[in-house]
This record gives sequence, C-alpha cells and structure tokens, in this order.
Amino acid sequence: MTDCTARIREETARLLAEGRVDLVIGFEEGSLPLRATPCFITEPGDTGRLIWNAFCSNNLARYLIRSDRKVGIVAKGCDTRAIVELIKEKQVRREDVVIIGVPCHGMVDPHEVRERFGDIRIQTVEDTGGKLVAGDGTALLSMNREDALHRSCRVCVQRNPVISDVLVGEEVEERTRDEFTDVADFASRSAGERWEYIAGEMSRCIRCNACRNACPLCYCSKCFVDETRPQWVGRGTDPSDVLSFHLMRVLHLAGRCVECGACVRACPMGVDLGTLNRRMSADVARMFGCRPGLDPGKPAPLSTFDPDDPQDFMLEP
Amino acid sequence: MTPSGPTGAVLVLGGGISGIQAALDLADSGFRVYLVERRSAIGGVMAGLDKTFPTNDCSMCILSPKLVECGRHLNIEVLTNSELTALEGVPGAFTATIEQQPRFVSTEKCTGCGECAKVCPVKLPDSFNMGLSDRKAIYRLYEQAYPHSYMIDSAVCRRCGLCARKCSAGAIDLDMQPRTLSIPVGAVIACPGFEPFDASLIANYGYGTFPNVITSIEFERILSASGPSRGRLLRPSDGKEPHRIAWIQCVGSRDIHRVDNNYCSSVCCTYAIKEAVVAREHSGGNLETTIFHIDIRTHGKGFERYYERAKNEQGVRFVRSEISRIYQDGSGSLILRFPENGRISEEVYDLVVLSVGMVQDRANREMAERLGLHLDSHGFCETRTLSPVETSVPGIFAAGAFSGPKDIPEAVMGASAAAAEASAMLSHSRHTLTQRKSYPPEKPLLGGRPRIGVFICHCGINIASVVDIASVRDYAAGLPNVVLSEEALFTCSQDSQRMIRERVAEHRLNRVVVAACTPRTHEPLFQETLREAGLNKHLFEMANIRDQCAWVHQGEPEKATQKAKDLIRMSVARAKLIEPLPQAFLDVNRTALVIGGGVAGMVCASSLADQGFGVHLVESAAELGGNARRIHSTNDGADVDAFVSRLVESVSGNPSITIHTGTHISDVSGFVGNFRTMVENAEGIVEEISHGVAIIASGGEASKPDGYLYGVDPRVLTLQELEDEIARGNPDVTSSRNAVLVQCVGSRDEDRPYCSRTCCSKAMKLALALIEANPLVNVYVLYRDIRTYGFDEQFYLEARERGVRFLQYDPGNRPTVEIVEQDGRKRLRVVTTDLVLGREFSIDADLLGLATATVPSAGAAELAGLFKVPLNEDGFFMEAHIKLRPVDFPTEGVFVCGLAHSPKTIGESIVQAKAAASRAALVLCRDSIEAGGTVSVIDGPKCSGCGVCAALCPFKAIEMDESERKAVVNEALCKGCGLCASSCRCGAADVKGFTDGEICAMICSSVARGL
Amino acid sequence: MRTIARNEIGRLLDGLLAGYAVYAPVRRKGILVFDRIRSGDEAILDYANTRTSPKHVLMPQMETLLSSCGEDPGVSEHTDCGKPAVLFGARPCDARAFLFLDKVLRDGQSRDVYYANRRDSLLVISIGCTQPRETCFCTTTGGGPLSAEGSDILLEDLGSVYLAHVASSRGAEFAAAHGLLDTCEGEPPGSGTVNGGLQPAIEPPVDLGLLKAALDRSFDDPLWLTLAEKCLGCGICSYLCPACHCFDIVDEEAAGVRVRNRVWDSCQFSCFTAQASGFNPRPTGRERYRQRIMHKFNYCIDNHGMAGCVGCGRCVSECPVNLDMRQVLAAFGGRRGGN
Amino acid sequence: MDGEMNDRVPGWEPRIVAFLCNWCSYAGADSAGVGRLQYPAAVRVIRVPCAGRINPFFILSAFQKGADGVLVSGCHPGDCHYISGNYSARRKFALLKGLLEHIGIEEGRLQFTWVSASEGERFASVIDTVTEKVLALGPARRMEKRYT
Repeated sequence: MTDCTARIREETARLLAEGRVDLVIGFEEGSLPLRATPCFITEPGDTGRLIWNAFCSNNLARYLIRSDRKVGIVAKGCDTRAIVELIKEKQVRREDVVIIGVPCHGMVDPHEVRERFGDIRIQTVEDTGGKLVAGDGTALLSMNREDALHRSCRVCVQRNPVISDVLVGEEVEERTRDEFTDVADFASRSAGERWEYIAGEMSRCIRCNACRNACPLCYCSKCFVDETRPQWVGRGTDPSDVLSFHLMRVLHLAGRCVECGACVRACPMGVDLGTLNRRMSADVARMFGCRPGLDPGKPAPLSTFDPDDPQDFMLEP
Repeated sequence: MTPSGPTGAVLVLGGGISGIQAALDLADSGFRVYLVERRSAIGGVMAGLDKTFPTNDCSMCILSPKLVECGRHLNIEVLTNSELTALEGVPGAFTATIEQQPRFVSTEKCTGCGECAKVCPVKLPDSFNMGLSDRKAIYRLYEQAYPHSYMIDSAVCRRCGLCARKCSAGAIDLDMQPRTLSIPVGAVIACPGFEPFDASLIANYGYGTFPNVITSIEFERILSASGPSRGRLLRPSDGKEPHRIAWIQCVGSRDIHRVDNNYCSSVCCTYAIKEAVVAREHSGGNLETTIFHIDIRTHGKGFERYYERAKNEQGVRFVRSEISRIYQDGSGSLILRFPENGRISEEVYDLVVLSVGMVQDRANREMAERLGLHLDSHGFCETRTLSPVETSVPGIFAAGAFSGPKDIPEAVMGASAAAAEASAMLSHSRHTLTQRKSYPPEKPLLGGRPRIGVFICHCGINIASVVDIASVRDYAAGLPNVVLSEEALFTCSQDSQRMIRERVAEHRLNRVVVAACTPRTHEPLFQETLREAGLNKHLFEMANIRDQCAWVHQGEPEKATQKAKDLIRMSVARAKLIEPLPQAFLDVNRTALVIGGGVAGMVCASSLADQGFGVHLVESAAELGGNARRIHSTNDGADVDAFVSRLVESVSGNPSITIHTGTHISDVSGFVGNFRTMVENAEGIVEEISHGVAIIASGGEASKPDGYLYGVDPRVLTLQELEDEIARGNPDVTSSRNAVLVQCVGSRDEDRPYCSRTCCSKAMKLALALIEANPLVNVYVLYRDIRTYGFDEQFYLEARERGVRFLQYDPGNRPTVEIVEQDGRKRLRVVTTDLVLGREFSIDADLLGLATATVPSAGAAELAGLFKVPLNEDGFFMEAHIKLRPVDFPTEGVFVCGLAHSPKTIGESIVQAKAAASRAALVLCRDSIEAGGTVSVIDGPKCSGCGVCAALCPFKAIEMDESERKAVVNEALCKGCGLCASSCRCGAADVKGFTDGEICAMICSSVARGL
Repeated sequence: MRTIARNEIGRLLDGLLAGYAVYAPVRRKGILVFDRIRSGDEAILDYANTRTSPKHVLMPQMETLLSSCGEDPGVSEHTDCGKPAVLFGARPCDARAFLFLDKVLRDGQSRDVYYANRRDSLLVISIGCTQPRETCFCTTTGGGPLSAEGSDILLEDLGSVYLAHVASSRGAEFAAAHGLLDTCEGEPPGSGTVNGGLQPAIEPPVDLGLLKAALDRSFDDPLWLTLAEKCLGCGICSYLCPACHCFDIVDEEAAGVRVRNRVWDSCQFSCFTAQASGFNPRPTGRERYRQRIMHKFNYCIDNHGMAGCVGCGRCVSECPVNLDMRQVLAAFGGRRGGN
Repeated sequence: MDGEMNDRVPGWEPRIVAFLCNWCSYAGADSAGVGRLQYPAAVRVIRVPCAGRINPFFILSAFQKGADGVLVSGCHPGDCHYISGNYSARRKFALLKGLLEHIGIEEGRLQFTWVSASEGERFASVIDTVTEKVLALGPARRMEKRYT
C-alpha cells in the first residue's frame, strides 16, 4: 500500500511535469477516520497529498464525464470498467485520459469496521494485507480484512485494471468466479417475501439521488426523474414513485452497470440497491453473455441484439 | 403511338406478388397502372401461404401492407374478377380489352362487416382453403383481402335477397352487370402465376381417394392461423392431430415417366423443410417428420443453413428414396413403401403431404394465346437467359412463375425487372397519365386551445347493436376540450365525410377523433378528409370501437359500452397533445452511382440510362466485364462472349453513362437523394460524384480450392478455368479420356455453409461440352446433391442420357486424389465411395475439375461500411427483406444486385440488375424526397451523445455529430419506429406523432377508474 | 429539582401516547430515525444522533396541500395536522434547527400554514449530549450540547437519570400536566451543580463572525470551483440537514384524484433553478455549492439573525465523497481571518 | 399464496393495458374482431408503431396508474415491419420482466407475446390467458400510486 502511494505520487508528478495531463484525480486522506477522499492535483508540488489505502472506494471515473481537460486518473479494476463503458458511450475520449491503474485487494467498508469494533473512537487503522488493526489511542483491535470488504468487492470479478497506461503495484489474482448465488437465493424466496423485503428497503429511500450522482455511468444532462413533460416519476417519497425511480435507474444501467457498488456506498439510508443491481447484472450475463466494462470492443447489450436471444419469458397462450 | 409519345400506362396481368410488385414500382415511378386479376381479390398464392422460408416470416404479415398500398394507390386501378380478352395495337400504343364480371357488392359501400354472409343460406366448400372448410355464396376471398369488400358467387347464389336486406350500408346490388373496358396502355406485364400440379394425376399416391393424402398447398392452409382449423394441426379424415407426417418430393416435377415434366419446380425442397419445421413447432415438437426426396435442392440464399438446421437441430428426417406407391390402412393412416439400403422398407404415417410442383393451366395458355406469346412445351412463357423478362412479343414482358418456376424473391425481382423494361420503353411519357391530388392550405393552429370534435360511428348495426352509442356520445361530449360529439350511421360514407368537413369549419375544430373501426384501414381516409378541411392530417386520432370492442364483446353490451367510453377518453387525451407535423421536401439528385462493372453493374447502368437517368459506373479493374468474361456460353447455348462485348460497347457509348474504371470508392457521405461519393484512382486522384442513389454490384469471385492437388498438378482445374480451356479449345483438355468433376469444393462445408447454386448446372454444361469435343471421353461427376433447378434439369437428364456417370459422395468421406506412377506415367488417381451403390470407385483421371465456391469480392466489407449496409454471415450483402425487398437495403437509396448479393447465374444477375434499376428509378423519378411526418426528433441539450440510438436504428437514420457529441436524425431516412426514443436514457429522442407525452396521456387515462 | 429515571421514560411515553402522536428515535434496519412509536419502549435512548433529522415531523418530505377528486370540481385543503404531537429525544442541535425553521416558515413575513399548524401543536423534549460525535460542530454555529433553544423541555443526561429543564411556557404547562412538577427553573443546564464535568468540549473550527465577513467578499472566489469539483451534486446534505427547508410544488393525477403536493427539494440538484425556458441561473456545481454555503452562513444571518446550520454534522458524516463542511468553512474563514 | 389480494373486491373489474405494434399485433387484434372471436373486455389497447417504441417506463407507468396487468405484443421474430425493432425490444422486455418478478410483482401481471396480423385466434387466446391470470391475482396494488 505504501508502495502504491509512492508510485502514484511519482507517476502523478511525472505526468504533470511532462505536461501529459492537466490534472490527476486520486485520493487523499479523509477528514474522518476510515475515510479517503477524492483529490484533484494540478501542481507537481501537491503530489504529496496523494495516498492509496483500503478506503479509496469512490469510483473516480465519474469525474471524467465531459471533462474538457487531459486527465490522469487513479483507477481500480471497477473504475477502469467504468472508463471502458464511458469510452464506448463517447463520454470520455481514450486519448484524453491517462489511467494510473492500481490492482485492488478490495476496499474496506467503514460500517463493517465500526460494526465489528463497536463504539470505540477509531483514530488509526493499519492494513496488514490480511488484517485490519484499529486503534483508539489506547488499545489495538484487529479483524480479518476479508470480513470488512464492501459487498461489491466480495463478488468482484475484476480487481485488476482492464485498461491502464501505467500500472502501479503488483497484479492481483482474480479470485472470484461470480455465480450470482446471492441472486438465486433471493429469487428462491416467495414473491410475497421478495415484495415485503424490497418494499421495506424502498421505504427508507429519501430520494436524495446520491445513488444516481455517485454512479460513474449516470451522466444524462437531464435525468428522467427531473423530467416533467411527461412526468415519468413523481419527485416525492410516494412508495410507487420511489420504486419506479429505482427500477428505471436499474433499467437505465442494464448492460452498463460495472458493479462498482458506488450507488450502494453513497446511500445515506443503507437501502439495499444491490439486490436490484445484482439481478440485472445476472440477467445481462446469463441472457446476453455480457459483463459490462470487461471488453472494450463489445457493443453494449442494449445497443444490439441476437435473433436467437432467449425468449422463454414470452407468453405462449 | 400518339404524336406526343407512347401511352404512359401499363397493363399488369395477374394480381399475385409479381403483379403487385410490378404495379407498385410502375405507379411509383410515374405510370398509370391497371392491375387485372381473375379472382375477386389480389394477393395470389402468397396470400394462402402460412410462413415463408428461410426465415419463417408470416406470409400474410409481410404481404398485407403491399395489398393496402396497392389498393390505396391513386395511380393503380385494381380490376378484379377481370380477364383480358384482347390486345391490339403496337408497343407503346396498345389497347387492351378487359371483361369484368359483376361482384354484386359495391366496393365503395361495403364495410366488410360480414353480416351478409351470416344470413346467406348457401354453403359450399371454400376453394381458398382447398375445400377444407366452407364458405357462403356471398363471401370474401380471405380476411385481409383487397378489395376488402364481399362478393357474390353468382354460380351458386339463389338470389334470395337476404343479404341485400341485411346490409345496412346498402352495398349489395343483385342486378350488377358485367362490363367491358377498353384501356389504352403502352406496355404489358404478364404475370398470371402458376397452378399447383394436380396430384390426382399420379394415381399411385391415392390423392383424392385417401383423405389424409394432401398437397403441400392444402397443408399451408392447415398450418395457417387463418386457415380452416385456425392453425391447429389436424388431419382431414378424422380431425385428429397427426403424430407422423411424410412429405413426398417431386410430385409433378422432375418426372418424365408418370407425367412429362422434365423440369424442377425449384421451391418444393425448401417449402417442404419449412412445412416440416413449422408443423413441429405447432405440435410442440411431438411430431415425427420425414421428407422423402431425390436430391435436396436448397440452393437459395440462406436455404442450406435452413436445411442443415432442420436436419441437425429441429429433428426433421430426410430419406433419399422415391416412393412408388401409397396404401391406406383401416384407420385412414398411410403405408409408404420405398427402397432403402437395397431392401424395401415400409412405414406408416398419419398424414402424407405431396410436394406438388408448379404447372401452367389452360387459363394462362389461353391468355398467352390472346397476347400472341410463345410458350414452351410445358406452357411456360418463353424467355431467354440473357433477356429474361422479354417475351416473344415486343412491349410485353413476363414476370413471376409464368416464365418458369420461381420462389418469391425471384418473382419479386422479375416483376421489378419487367417494370424497369416497361419504364425504359415508356420513359418519355412518365407522369403523363398519373394523377396528383391538391388540398387547401393548412390552417395554422396559432397555439390555440385544443378544440376536439368526436364522431362516433354506428357502422350500421355493427357497433350500435352492442355499444350504447347515445350514452357514449354524451360521455364524450363531457370530456375536457371536446367541443362537439356527434354520431353517424357510417362515418366513412361520402356524406359523413362532408359532414365532418362542415363541422370542422362550423366549430373551428382543430383536432378530430373518430370512434369507429380500425385505423389500419380507415385512418388514411379520415386523414384525407382532414386535409380537405384544411387541417394537418396528423391532427387526427381514431378509437377502434368496432373490431376491438363491439365485435369481440357481443354478449356484454355494458362492458363494451364502458370500453368504448374508455377508448374514446384515451383518444381524446392523446388528441389534446397532438401537433401538426410538417412535411419537408428535399431535392433529389437524379443520378445513380453503380458500383461494379460486371454484367450486373452494366445491365443496371444501361437500364437506368434507358429510363432517362444519368449514371456513374465505377469499376476497380481496368476494364468492364467482370466474371462474365469467363462464362463463354449459357446452358441454352447463348453466346455470352458476344453478349458481354455488346454490353460493354453499349455502356461505353452511352452518353448518359460515365465510366470510372480502375478506381475505387474512398468515402461516402449523404443520404438518399443526395449522396456524395469520393472515387479514387490508382494515382490517388480523387473525384467527387454527387448522386441520388447507389447500386452495389461489386460481384463475387471463385474461391481458390484447398487440396485435390490444385496448383500442384496442371491437370487439376477449377470449373471456371476448365470453361476457359474448353472455350479456347485446349487439346490437353478436349482430348482427355477420363474427366472427373468434383462438386461442392468449398461450398456446403463448415466454413461456407451455403450452396454456390450455379456449379451443378455448370458441371452439366462442361460435361456435355467435353463429350461434344470428344465423344469417347468418360465423364464422372462426384456430387452430394444435384441441384439443376428449374429448366436446367433437362441438362442433367441429357448428361445422364449421354453417359455421364454420377457418383454421390458423403461430405464426411470426400473423394481423394493422388498422383500414382504407373507405366512411367503420372496418373491422377481419384478414389471415391458412391453412396447409392455403396462401393468404392477408383478413377485414373487425366482431367480433374473442381466446382469451387462463389465468394463475395474482397472489397465487400469496406463498401458495406461506407454505405452503412449489412453483410450476412457469409459476407454477401444482406437485403432489407429476403422475400419482398430482395434488392433494397434498410438504408434508403442503396440497392444491391448480382453476385454481391449471393451466388447466381448470369441470367439471374441480369434480372436482379434490372430489378435494382427499377427500384432505384423510384427514387430518381421523384421531384423530391419527403421527410418529416412521423419521424424521430432529438432534443439537442438533453442528448449526451452516447450513440445507443445510432447503433440501434434499423435504417441508419441517426448519425452522431462527433464534435458536438449529439445524435442527429436524418428525417429522409427515419421511418418513425421509435426504437431510438424507447432506448434513449436521457429522454432526448422522441417520435413525432407517437410522443412519450401522447402515449403517457393514453396510459394515464386508460385506467382512470370512475372517470 | 426533578429527575426522571432512565427506566421510567418508557412509562412516561406510554402515558403520552393516548393524547399525542409521539415521535422518538427508533431503529429501522440498523438506521436510527425519528418515527412515530406505538409503545414507549420502542424509543431508543442510547444514541449519538439519528441518521435523518426530525424536521420531517414538521415538514414531511412529501405532503398533499390540495386535492380534488373525480368530476367533483371542489378542492379540499389539507391544513389540518391532526393530533398534537410530541417529539421526544431530539438532540439540542436538531431542536435548535426548529428555532431557525420557525423564523423562516412561521414567524417571518409569510406564514406557512402547513408548517405553522404542525409546529404549534408540537412539543419538543430534547436530550442533551454527553458524547459528541467526531463530526459534531454545534458550537461553531451558536449552539451547544446542552442548548435548550427550540426545545420545550430539555433533559440533561446524568447517566441513570435525566434532569428535566423547562425551556418554554408550553414546556412548563406540559411539565405541570404530566407530573414533572419540579423541573429546574432558572438554573441553566450544565451549570455544574449536578454534572459540571460532563459538558463535552467541542472546539469550534471557525469563528462565525469572521466567516460571515469572509463570505461577503468571496462570491467570485475561485475556491468555489475547487470545492464543487469534488461534490457529486446529490441531495444528501440538504435532505439530512435539520435546517434545510427548500421544496418544490408538484401537481399530479392518478386514479382519478388530482393533488397538489409539496416535496423536499435541494439546491444541489441541477433542476432546482432550471426555468421553463431552459435557462438555468445556477448552471454548474460551482454556483450550486456556493449557494448552499452562502445561504446558510451569509444570507440567513442577514435575514434571520442566525446561521442556517446547527452543526449536527450529518452532512459531514454522510457525504459520499467526504466533502467536509467544517473544512470548507475553515478554508474561507481561516484564510480570510488569517489575512 | 403470492397473490396480494385474493379476496375478490366486489365490483372490481380488472384493467389491463395492452401495447400493440401497429403492423402485426394490432392487426391481429383486428383479425380477432373480423372473426368475431369473443374475449374478455378488460383490455385497453394503446397502438404504437413497433414493439421497439415501448419504453419500459410505459409499463411501469401503467402499473403506477393502477393497471392490474400489462400486455405487450409485437411482430413475431423476423416479421418486424421495422426490420429489427422487435429483436431490440425483446432484450429490454426480458430484463424488465425479470426485474419485476425479482421484486415480487407476481408473474402474470406483465406479459409479453408475439401476435401476427393473421393470428386473430391467437390474439383472443392471449387476452383470455392474460385476463384469467389477472383475475386470479386480484387487483394490483403493489405498484399503484394512490392518493387519499
């Protein structure tokens, strides 16, 4: 990790000094324990602010959208998947981005850490690779790093950058073959139970749009929720509107969602958006053989079709 | 001929798909057309088919828009129940005499409601359903028929008058008389079609005796959703579902013993496969299907894949055996006896389908006689390979199966080709006899509030007997923005149309809602009325309270009334939001660009030039001619070398044609009517050509064979090389003693799972030529299936008669060739196992000919990219629709012909080239391209430029402006399907006339309970 | 002086349930929010603060103002707020936010009848803080862990018991009516008589006065662009904020009922200021983020005499990109102050 | 039992919104009429140019507005008047149907099918099937937007 930090700083300084980019987007220390925060470096002298640790979970790709500058970006596997899709969708020009790829060991969810360590005021966290050791100034507590990962990181199939211009750190082994067992588990419940669960989750949504705005692939200049002619979905917290919003959000990301989990992490209310996203990802993978962001040359599944696509869902009266 | 030029009208004889296509092509390119049909409706054989191969498209679905188009065309007069009785005059100035039998029902007044048939007491077998169901004496040929009105079969009508009393539209006139018309026309297209072979002529099959032996045409009706059993697969004898069905091929075709038919009907193999596959779908897979055949002839585009799939994936069984006789058992099932592996096998089937071929009947022969046309011995119209639509009489052109067995796309192409010939002949009189309608100027809406008029139709008693019209009228009157709600007995009648025009003026209506029948048939009529009333035709909305309400809820008047109110409320909700849609007109550059200087390209170029348009002909080679320079004669003996020389000469000398040899296309921009193409020569000099249409005739080439010692031993040649050598009289070739021709070298294999179509006939030609040159030669043809379709079958027969040995090999065990040293000579030893005899043959050949595949030309992919048109899996250009648009692309203004489209003979290339010229002329003869109307629109600020719309648009009507990162709609290309709108996440794309707002308004009002 | 034992709170709330709609901190799938309770023991007492603020008690995220039904031309107004309500367990910062909302929505130039009716029938019982969170900055904006502003009764947490302070006349009436007779009067909370050592120390990161002065000069400061660069433009900060009160009015129709609804809105959304013409006076994140800070720390002080922020820290803890309001304030206040 | 409300509401008539493409399915519905095939009166048809025109929003919107069921029907594969609109639409439909079922909207509320111009009988039996299923499920309340 410290090695990555040094290399990121080094590459950033070089890219800025050589004039290859106007700006490098990376992470710096957050204002709170267990947090890192996006930072925007334009001066080679500022590269000392850059860090790399287990909390660099934001998907920085969303800062690339319609940027008119040459940008260097620190990117994990999922971030590069988003970049791949953004390039395909012409929101980012490949030649305008220099990707500082960082193989990722999975990012740590602060909520998991706090859950585990209870009420202590965490002041320091050390990432040993296998363990996380937290200190509150008086004592040290440790937990398995694996147990603290974000949910999206636990099912991640692409920890290494898909594309990069500079690779920082050692490539990691891709370890998960994602069989979408979580999706199957949920689907095995009765429709009534599924509905109860989803309705319960939706009831907490406050329509703050953080899921949308954190998503690297939500970039419409006018989102459907803001549309008034016709008004597709009401703006309030009516349960039907909330659900419609989330369903449409998922449908708009169908075949494009890079499974980075940014929406889930952004949600202030802990709404389980993952259950919807994962179903969509599973269907897209199963029916159209597509895992978005992994193949720069492949058309998006909803930009094409195959005459032999599955249609067993169709009604045969 | 009149002093001002030929008569600008064409007589089309036969209302099948060929006649319809020819009529539409001609009427759209500025000629008046009289379409004469013997039956009471147009549609022909295609109207009776269930699905079409090789895509299993619904036949009626693809045909019916053409019927409607034909029926509504201002410049097509459809004359049904009519027959040509005489043709006099000279080419350019004929006079046709047409005898029209009375229909007894006014096509103008009849609404097609069918109440008359309900009361008609006369019942008889329905010939459209091959007698498998009944109809009345007053009837309609089939549901979607055009004309849509009923007619009385005077042969069986008892003149009881019940129908006339029942008809509330007053459409029935039992005193209607025959009439004779005398019509001046400049040219005639004869396409009266064919008749299915009368299977009862082959007594051994028991057709007509055994109820469960039926013809393939009857089986089509059984499969059809609109057929006698409504698409349920049932056998005639007991109405039970069959579990085993056999097809017997070549019934009436390829048969010189039982009947004297020495030709192949070309379509039966593929339609039998289709019927087997579709039958299996109908039965949920619980059906055994066996096709008994001689050869399987799936030589058409995409057919080989279709065959392989049927065989390997869809469980259709193929047995190569001729059935000599059919027996019936006590249950009505049928026993088939056939030789198999040297023994006689016996199998029992529940149903046997006879794959009947195409023949010509007496009516067609008589018609031909009246026209003075030469027919061949089977009654088909005589044409020549190199002038395939010209008949023996100048000014009369033949199309469709009248001139030989054809499948639908061949018929369509032939029809377009015939249209091109007629158009060339009459080009000076284009637009002299056509009509154009004029309308008052449109009233501007000026942002006023919607003032909606609702007109509710009784449709006689069709709607009024179920729906409470008064209550619906009062309800509609109370809906927001409705200023008038009025009822009418028939809203479609002349006086109601006048009433609507008057109400528009009196009440200053700016939107009209008609609640009546279906917009599919009547929307154009009412839109016409709106235009006459000075309103934009899009300010109209229709609520279908007949076909989709009164007729289907006859026993529930209250619910039907409620539904009618709901439907009207939905229509009013939409009407509030509709806006007038302006039409834009773009100029057309009346020049064509033809790419490829082979026979297809040259024929196309000259046809277009003859039709009065400028042409640029681009050829990458240094000289014109293409592959045809290596075909020296046709099977029927025509001199191709001379033909090509004449063609090159005439094209080169034609002042309307500019030739660009030794050049290629480097860039294309623009769209239909206004293309700009860069043509670059070897020195890199670029010339810009402006043109309105492009025809891709970039050709194909012979594949280079792998193996068989090709390139190793000089005695091994491709058939193309062999043809050159024979033509040159090379003694090494013409003096060979043992010549072996191997078929399917590079075709019908894993890499190229398609048939190259021409090689079997070519092998016959070369075998016969070798024998001609040296009667002592032994010729062996090693084949998989002999595919000498159509009239080329006679050359197969001739080759067999003249001693050519045919050995059938298994693709899994291909013939081998090795050089064997014997007696100090290197012999070419060919070893093959014949499947028929089941033994190995070893032939020491001194000549080995390889039937290589036809492959697309190298530049096809690049051209496809430049013109944004698709290629199929094999790299050939893919037409817009394999059946009905065989030379068009989804992208308007671009056409294809020749080998670029698929392997084909020179004669077929000529037909297709002329067809492409005909289709291209439709664009070039227009004053302007209409754009606008129901088209997509992009809201620039909302568009994020992601490109999903451009990727999905089937018509390539959306382009990305890369610098602005916005999508741009080309209204000239857009068809308004709305795929872009439904796929646009940003809400930037919408469809005028079907906007998101309008649809949402309908959704919102559709379920508003208690409103 | 009267104390309530911690374990008596449940009973107290049960007693209130008969006459009041009672809102108290409850856990919804692990997340603390204020919601109506049906029994006193649902209320959670041991918490730092809730994820969402209690402002929805006075200003629901979505409320119907007017409605009409079917073909009936009549319109009904929905101004009746129903049962009187008690908000139990608000933190002093959140209670102080009511003071601010009152200035804007009830006591200012225009009276929002929907808010005012609810407010006038609401009694606020807040609980002072002993353990501030790492994101708290109430002292910066004029509050404190034992501030009674905006509360009717403030409970001072003494461990096993609460010390009740009456903070308004309505609080006094209520105390009298519910047997809280000897509430502290006159003695300020946290004055040390009982728990002098427990008043937590929260360092104010900036001086509000200096900040206000700095902001007055900073409208065109390039720093806004830098700050907005990181901001995602979501509405978390606005929607979790106890003091934000912007809303949108929308007309809708479904199943034959037409309604005029009020829903929360956020100045951080791009459509917040979008005009029908397509023009947007705050077209980018820079203008929108500036508006948020300026409104709270500059315009509100001018217009209402208090900042539109009570330092609850929700925007700090929940910002997905850790755009920390305190650092933002420090960046302006500190820099300018240092000059 | 997954049906949300199986007590038949007195006087309840199901409302089914059907989106039909102009060229095949709408024509198929007309064919059913021409053949006088009787089917339940619960369906309200919205004609669209092509199945490809149908935005998943239309379907969600119909449920929000109180539809008890939604039917979408287009041309059979290969028959599309707009060449490939139905193929592109089929992908969207597959995903939407999966998603709605995933969240517990009962199978049977939303149906997709193909009906050709000549399949009047098929259209009638589609409506029979769809209506029967909706009747068995009762009123759809899960996604309906209700104002009190």
